Amino acid sequence: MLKLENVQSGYGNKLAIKEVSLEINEGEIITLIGANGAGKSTTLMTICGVVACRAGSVKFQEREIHKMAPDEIVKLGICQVPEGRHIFPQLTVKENLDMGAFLRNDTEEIKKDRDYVYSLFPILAERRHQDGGNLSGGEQQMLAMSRALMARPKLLLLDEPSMGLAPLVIKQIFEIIKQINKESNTTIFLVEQNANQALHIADRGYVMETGRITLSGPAQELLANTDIQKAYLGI
Amino acid sequence: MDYFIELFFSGLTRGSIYALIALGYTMVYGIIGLINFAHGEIYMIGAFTAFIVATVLSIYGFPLFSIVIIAGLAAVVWSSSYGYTIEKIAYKPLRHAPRLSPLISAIGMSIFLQNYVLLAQTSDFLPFPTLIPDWEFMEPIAHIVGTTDLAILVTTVMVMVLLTVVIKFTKIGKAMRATAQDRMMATLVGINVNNVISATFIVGSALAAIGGLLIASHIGQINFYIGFIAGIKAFTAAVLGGIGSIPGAVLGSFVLGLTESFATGYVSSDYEDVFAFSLLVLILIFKPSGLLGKATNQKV
Amino acid sequence: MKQSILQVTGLTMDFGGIRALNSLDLDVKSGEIVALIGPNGAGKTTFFNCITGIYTPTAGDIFLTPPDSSKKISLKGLKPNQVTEKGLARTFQNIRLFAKMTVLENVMIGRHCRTKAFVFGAIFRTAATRKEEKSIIETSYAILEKLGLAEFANEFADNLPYGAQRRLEIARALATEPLLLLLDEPAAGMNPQETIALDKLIKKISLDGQAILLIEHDMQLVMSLSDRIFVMDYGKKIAQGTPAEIRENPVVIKAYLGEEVDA
Amino acid sequence: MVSLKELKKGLLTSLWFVFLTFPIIVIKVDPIQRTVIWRWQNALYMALGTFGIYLLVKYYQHRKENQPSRPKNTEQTESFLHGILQKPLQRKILVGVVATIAVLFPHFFSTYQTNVMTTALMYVVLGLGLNIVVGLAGLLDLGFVAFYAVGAYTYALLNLHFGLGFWTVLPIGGLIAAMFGVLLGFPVLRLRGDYLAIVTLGFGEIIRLILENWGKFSKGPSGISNISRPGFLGMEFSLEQSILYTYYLMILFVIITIFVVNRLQDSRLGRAWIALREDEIACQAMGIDKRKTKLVAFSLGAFWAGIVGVMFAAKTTFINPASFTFLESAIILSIVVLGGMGSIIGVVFGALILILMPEYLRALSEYRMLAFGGILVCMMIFRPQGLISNIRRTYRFEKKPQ
Amino acid sequence: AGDTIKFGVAGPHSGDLASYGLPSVNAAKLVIDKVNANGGINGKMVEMLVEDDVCKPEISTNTATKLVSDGVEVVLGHICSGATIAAMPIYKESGILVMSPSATSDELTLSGDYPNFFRTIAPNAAQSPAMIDFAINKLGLSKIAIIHDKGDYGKPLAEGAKKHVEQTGKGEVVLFEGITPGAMDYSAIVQKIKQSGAEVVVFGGYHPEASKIVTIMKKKRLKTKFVSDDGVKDDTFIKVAGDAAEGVYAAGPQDNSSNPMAAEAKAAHKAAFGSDPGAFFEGAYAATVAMLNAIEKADSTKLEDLKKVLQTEKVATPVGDINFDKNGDAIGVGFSMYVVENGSYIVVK
Ligand SMILES: Nc1ncnc2c1ncn2[C@@H]1O[C@H](COP(=O)(O)OP(=O)(O)OP(=O)(O)O)[C@@H](O)[C@H]1O
Ligand SMILES: Nc1ncnc2c1ncn2[C@@H]1O[C@H](COP(=O)(O)OP(=O)(O)OP(=O)(O)O)[C@@H](O)[C@H]1O
Ligand SMILES: [Mg+2]
Ligand SMILES: [Mg+2]
Repeated sequence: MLKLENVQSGYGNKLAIKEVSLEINEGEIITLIGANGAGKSTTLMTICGVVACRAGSVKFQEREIHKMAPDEIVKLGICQVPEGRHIFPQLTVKENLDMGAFLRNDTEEIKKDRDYVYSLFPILAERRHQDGGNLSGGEQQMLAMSRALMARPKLLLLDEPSMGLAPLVIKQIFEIIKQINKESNTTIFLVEQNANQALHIADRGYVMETGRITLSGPAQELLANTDIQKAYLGI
Repeated sequence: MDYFIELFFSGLTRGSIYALIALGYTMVYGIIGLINFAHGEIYMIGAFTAFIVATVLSIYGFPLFSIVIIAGLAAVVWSSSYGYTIEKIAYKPLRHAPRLSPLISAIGMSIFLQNYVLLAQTSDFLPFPTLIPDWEFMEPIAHIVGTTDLAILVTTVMVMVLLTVVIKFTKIGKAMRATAQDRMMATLVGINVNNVISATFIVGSALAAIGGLLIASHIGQINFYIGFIAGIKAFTAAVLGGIGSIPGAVLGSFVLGLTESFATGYVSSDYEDVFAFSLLVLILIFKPSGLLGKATNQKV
Repeated sequence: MKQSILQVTGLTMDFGGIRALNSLDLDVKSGEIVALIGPNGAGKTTFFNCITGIYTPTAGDIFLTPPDSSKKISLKGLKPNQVTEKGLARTFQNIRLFAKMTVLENVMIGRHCRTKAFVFGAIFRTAATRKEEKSIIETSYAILEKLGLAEFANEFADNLPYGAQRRLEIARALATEPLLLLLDEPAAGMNPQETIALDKLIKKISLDGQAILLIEHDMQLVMSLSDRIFVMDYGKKIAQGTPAEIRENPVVIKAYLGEEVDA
Repeated sequence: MVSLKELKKGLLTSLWFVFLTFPIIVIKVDPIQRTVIWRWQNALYMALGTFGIYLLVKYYQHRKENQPSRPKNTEQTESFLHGILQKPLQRKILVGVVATIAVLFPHFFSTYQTNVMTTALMYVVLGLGLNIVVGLAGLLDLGFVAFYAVGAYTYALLNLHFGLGFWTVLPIGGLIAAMFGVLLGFPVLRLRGDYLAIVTLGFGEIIRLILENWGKFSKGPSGISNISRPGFLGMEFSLEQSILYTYYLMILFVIITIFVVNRLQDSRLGRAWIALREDEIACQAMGIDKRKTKLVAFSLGAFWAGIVGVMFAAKTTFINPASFTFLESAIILSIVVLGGMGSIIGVVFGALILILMPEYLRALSEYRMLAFGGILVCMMIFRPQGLISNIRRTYRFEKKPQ
Repeated sequence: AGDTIKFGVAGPHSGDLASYGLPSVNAAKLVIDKVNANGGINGKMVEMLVEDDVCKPEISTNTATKLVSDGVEVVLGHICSGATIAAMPIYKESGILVMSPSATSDELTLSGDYPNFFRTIAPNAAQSPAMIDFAINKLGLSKIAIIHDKGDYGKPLAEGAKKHVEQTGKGEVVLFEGITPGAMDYSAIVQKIKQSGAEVVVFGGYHPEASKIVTIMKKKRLKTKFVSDDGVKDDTFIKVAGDAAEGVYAAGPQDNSSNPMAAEAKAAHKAAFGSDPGAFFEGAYAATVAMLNAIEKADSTKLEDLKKVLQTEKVATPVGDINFDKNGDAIGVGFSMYVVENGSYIVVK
């Protein structure tokens, strides 16, 4: 479904990802793990076109997308929960959710989806008329996740969705990821610091170090890999 | 009492004049956080275009009704085109620059446009044709509210309501608000940010053009420099009302216009602007984000 | 019995209709590490904001008692900078470094409230000023070394890896010589490896007798570090106790931890 | 070379500009005689002009793309200058060269050039003053000219009524301006960003309006004339000598200002300003008193403006409120931003360019201000960070071997 | 002196006040072209050096030094009194003759500080009494509202007018106020004029503000008379104010509608620039003629020689046959009062 070949990109005259190739098949959950600053977020931003791809190619459903404008890419059905949440601070919770469904026109369905995410995160329902910017860190994270769900994407890119969440909610988040993957057949590309849990729900995983993919394979294999256990799982 | 009412309506007219320009200011500020010093010049160009087109048409003997329509349309079309082009040339390349760089670019643009019109047209004042004739039935109150005063007031309020509705409820309005608050995220939900910003400049400039047409008919004269003072005052009004807020811009303009009017009427016009600016300082001390501006108490 | 340095009683904070803090009591004793945990939106960050003067609480009292005296200082109504001067220093949940300043300079800013040089000293660079500047640099560098940031000293803060930025926040707060250090989710966004390093680091800081109040969602870290834990939900304190007690507390499990508690 | 597609785009661009400028540059009406002049040739010039500019821009872009090292080059020139400033010996040589040029300047150029250069130097000091407020402390001040006016009127009035001399009033002017800085600072401290901008703009206007209207105090719009030029131990100067003397005085002021601003910037206070600019909340949480720090920035900035104001009154020997309009504030702000916010050398360059440019553009006669506006826009587009950015010396700690 | 006569022209040629400066550039150009076409002056061509001062004192000192450096022999300008006062010391030092078509400040001629200054416009000191006397004696009105534009031209005029009313003791000033030039709407001040019960408005300032005020006065159905100054006695005023201009009185240089030179100058402008001349055009034209004439007669550009000619010999100009008194004010540019009738200024008999 998504294929990156020798992708290079960065900021200013600094390359943040030097050579990344990876592939995601329809219906999979793929996770990308790596140390801080390895270039994981940059990879996601490059897929979405926010950071320009300097070399190599990005293909989505057989189409080259790395020269397209970000909003065009989003229209193809790729959606991202970015690092740092990026809630619209002066829009209410409800309006934030509606922004997630910006490209959709099926009012009835949108309403249903909204009720669905409210049922997932009841605290959001409670806060629905409050400005997004005033939510607590964790509430914002839930909102960011919900907003992405509102888009009903084909491919969902998640950048550290568990950051700042209470243990209970983290569990719930991973449940939700599994659930939408199964029920709506959404393909998921998950970047996580919480490598342990990420690998537990993922089909396959990639490991990234300073801008390069250094290892990849089925999630179970990676979990068993001693190097990975030492470096990323804290065991 | 009569005197009070007279002053009140003077203030209202003045306020509406400010408001028509302040609306564009506030929209542009709202979306890219730029104090667009060239906005006054857009207004000036709108007025000039209206002047040129209207005069040409009247020389060629068109009926008044069609002159008003065509001149108005021309003003809107050309002002919007200028707004659009200026954004592309002077502001878009500076999207990621430090905050003050576009401000300086705007000041440069403002100087440029003034002198462009000065050179291409004239430095002299020009008589603006009477596009809005006095209505018979207004005669008994003409000494308080004239036809043009009424036209300006009504247009202002209509435009404000319309804009508020558009921004609050339509898709493009929502896109504008989202873009204003977080440009990257707006892109990520599928908004074409460049188009939204262009649209904002186009709408803001169109408003300035309508303002140009109405205001010039009201005062009956134009020259290349009218945009500058109008711009400063409108900017003040927009901030007073809470910059970025549409109803705020209108309220701020009314407050400013009324203050100036009453200051002139009951104190002295010598210090009319001193009153206006002192009021501004005073209001901002108690309401640091303006009358209707949202207090953005940043969550920490 | 150690003397308590921070005493908060009946702290309440309303935002419009929302009561983010509801008559909360809390105290920290000298040399202790205390953790504050609770579900998202429980009001933990709001608590920090209230005691550091960023928000003005609706009701309640906040007292700080320096360890070597028995005089209580009320922090209520003080401005954030005054609170810091009195001895509370904090880090932020969303990192707020001075991005365009170097790492060293970030820490030097922390020394601001403990130094004096002003316009005159700056212009004429008097002997006293020079001495003070020297001591600022040296102290700051020492703190960087202690937190393992010395290698980055001359880098701009925003070029640092995320984990290092979190540590820099701590360094900067430490530079103000706080009586009590407030950490808001220091481990957020860190990988398990880095979290373990952070654990060690906090312990090291605490060994010098530094009292610490910590907000964190990483239970492993909380359990390993804390002497005592306060748990809150919906602005109220729902439990307090040692890590062992909290782990077993059914109310906490239900509201926050979930069924199985590992670690 | 330029591709066909680009040519087509160029054509469209020039057509667009022809359309855009059509009513203004082609039609000229005389509403009284009721005649219309169609100046079609202008449309043609516009088409050719924009097409030419378009090709030029494309050519420039191509060159930039085909030479990937080019951006690095500019980077290098910047760090080259940076390097010079960091190395003591080279810095000394540079300073020496600049000093020689500065000293010899009046001997090689006419009185007019010297006079213009003096004006430019005054703006250097103004720019450096505003740089404290905007560049370092990050407070957008659009009414800086008010303090300049305060300084100028302090001297003019004291000279007029009490016959006080330049040197006596110089510090007084600075201090009074600084006082006004504090006066303005108090109410506006709570305001953020652009709200601050408009209030300072308002303040600037208030000062000017008071000077204009309060005739008994300030002689109103007629202004004050016959202000004494700067003296030196009671010596009598001819006009030419006086211009020369003023020039050297300004050089001295510039040196002092650079020295002081440099020291301020490298001090505890300077760090606090920069931190305040970066993040106010974090700054307060680090124990910095926001109010006090901002007030000091305001009053120090105002102090320099006051000093230059005194100098200004002494140099022109005549002042009236018309010299202190908002446009003046805008120019000073442009100097700071164009030069590169917070960078001293940047501000020096910015002032020299922005003040000398209109003078040397006199050759363009009526196109002078058109060009000025256009160049301002272009310079911002090509160097959005300012001419010289980020040359701030950062603190370093080199561990000495024990 | 070289082989050309360098003739400086200074004034605002860009910025908000350009409309007051540019007409004198045109005037100088017309005269000089004509002179040069006829073989120049005493065999020398006249070269024109135009410099912008934006009406700002600080710029005008640069402008003046520039002109002096470039070796000009005489200067037409500056336009604004403030800019002129600031520039004068520089010309004085170099002994250069300066003649302004528009700077009306009393100080320039009456203080005696600027012996090299001349002008073809009457000083404020002459104009304010003329306006007031006209309103009181001719129109027979006594309740006077004095309005000015706060500028360095209008305000001193208004102040002079007020003083004159108080001195003569015949009328009464019921309102004395400054308006903000360029403001978008003057209805408040118009309502205030009405409220004050004034029978006549005496205005000190320029035509853009005046035309806005009379337009609003007409809209508000005020019948108060409007008496104004030289800055308003400009055809642009009538064009812009249209109907509202009817019945407005303005002081202006003596009637020269019968002066063939004035008509000729106007026609020449129309031919060369395709439009009617703007503010101070005639005065500038006259000043250029007077200065070039003096150079020719004196066959010198020394200040003393020029002064002698200017003070003793009358010269025919569009503003009449003039020479200058010892202060530098033109003799023979006395005032007439004009009234707008059927779209043009005619002299009030
Ligand atoms: N906006 C930016 N400008 C310049 N450099 C950046 C920017 N964002 C990231 N970088 C740099 O690019 C590199 C990769 O960063 P990235 O954010 O992709 O890492 P990451 O793997 O997502 O790390 P983390 O776990 O901290 O989120 C880092 O060295 C970082 O400093
Ligand atoms: N400025 C504010 N205005 C309105 N509501 C606020 C404001 N600040 C916080 N709140 C609300 O108060 C509640 C507590 O927020 P707080 O940030 O203290 O939570 P928290 O315990 O730190 O949560 P997290 O673990 O997710 O960071 C939240 O529901 C939030 O929406
Ligand atoms: Mg990341
Ligand atoms: Mg929190």
